[in-house]
Amino acid sequence: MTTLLFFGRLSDVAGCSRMACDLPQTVTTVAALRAWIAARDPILGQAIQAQGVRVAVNRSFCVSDMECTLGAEEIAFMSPLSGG
Amino acid sequence: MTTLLFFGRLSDVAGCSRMACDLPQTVTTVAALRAWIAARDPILGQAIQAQGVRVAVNRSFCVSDMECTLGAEEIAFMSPLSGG
Amino acid sequence: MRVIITPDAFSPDAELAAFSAQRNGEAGALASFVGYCRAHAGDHPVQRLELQHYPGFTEVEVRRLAEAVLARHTLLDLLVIHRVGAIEAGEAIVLVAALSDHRAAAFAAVSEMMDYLKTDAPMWKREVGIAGARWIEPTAEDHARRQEHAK
Amino acid sequence: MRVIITPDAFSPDAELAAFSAQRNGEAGALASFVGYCRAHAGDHPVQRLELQHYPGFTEVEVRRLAEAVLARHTLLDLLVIHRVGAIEAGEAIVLVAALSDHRAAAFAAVSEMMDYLKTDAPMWKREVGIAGARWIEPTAEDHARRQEHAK
Repeated sequence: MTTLLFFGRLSDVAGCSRMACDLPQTVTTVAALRAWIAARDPILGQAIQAQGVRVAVNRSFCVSDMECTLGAEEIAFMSPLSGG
Repeated sequence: MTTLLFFGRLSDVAGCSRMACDLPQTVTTVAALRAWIAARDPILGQAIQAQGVRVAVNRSFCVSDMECTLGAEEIAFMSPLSGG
Repeated sequence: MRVIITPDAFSPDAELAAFSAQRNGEAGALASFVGYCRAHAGDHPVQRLELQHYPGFTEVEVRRLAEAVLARHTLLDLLVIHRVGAIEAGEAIVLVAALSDHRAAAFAAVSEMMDYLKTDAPMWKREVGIAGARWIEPTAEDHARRQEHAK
Repeated sequence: MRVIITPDAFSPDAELAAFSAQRNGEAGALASFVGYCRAHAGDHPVQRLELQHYPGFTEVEVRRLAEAVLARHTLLDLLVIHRVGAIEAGEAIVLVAALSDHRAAAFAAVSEMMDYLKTDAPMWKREVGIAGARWIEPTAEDHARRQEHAK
């Protein structure tokens, strides 16, 4: 079971900020996860492709879309950060 | 009667921070005043030539050594400023 | 160094006084910045800001940013307090303060920490007014300022 | 805008709290700097600083510098308090604070005002220690920083 988290504007688009998913074995990278989300919810799928969206796997920022998501407990999709 | 003021390191060299002088009519510019001071006190005369020393006539900074001192009530020689 | 992420309102005056009091006659320079929630944004009134954060990640990342600032400048101490959750108009959102022997280091540290917070801290700001809510995202200027600092 | 040249000790915490309190929910950004008299300079102890000034001229010039800063940046308010006379180790020498809608303007104003004070304000600083007194003059770095600002 993997928890998907959505922050900022993406939490509005997803309709929630947290989603527990049983990801199929074929979803092994961030890119594959994006495609899986887009297949289930095209609007959300497009929103997570927007410029500035960052991804963290198990609370670590991803540098590449090829990063492994296998066995990840928590994957976060984040709208552009805006603290301060 | 003109009051000469000395600030910062110059007040140590002059031995005082304020001096009332009856300047001769020939002292018409800042340059002439420097020469007049140097003739009376060579060490002070050298100190007021040092880099960074600024002069104010009647509480207005001088831009040039040719500025007029005739009839000035107050002429200040200032070591490099160091506030803050 | 203290880094605090808190849902509770805080007094920047009191926090800054306490931070400065521990300098013991050693530090010569204290620079600080406070960001407040404004009652207006442009011409429309703002009731409050809502700062979403990622519990357990935001704290770690902000501390990491603060450590980077501390490592880049000669500081005696650094303080970062950032509110999350609902922030009413007039309340402080963020306080950053740096104690140093030299003013240039203190200024640079505070300014850099603020730039990092704007673009690199996992927090999401939403402005709530009478007409509804809208997300605030960093501006091109924020990103440009951030780019001036080395990674 | 308030510009105060005073021989009396002041509390930067209290002054800053009062300055920030008058913002009325309008300003989003408060930047500030406090310079303290250190108990040490390098490896030798300092008992106090003595700040000579030019009464009637220092006040006018510092106000003129503050007005230049106010004119160059979009500020809601600017505060400058500078001690003169004898200042004991640990006491505040100077406080500069700026309120603005935007952090960049607030930072720039405070930093620029401090740079001006270091090189353009008619004040002369003498450090008094056990071994005697010595005049402090601005460094090449102070002048370089000052040159970054247009006249």
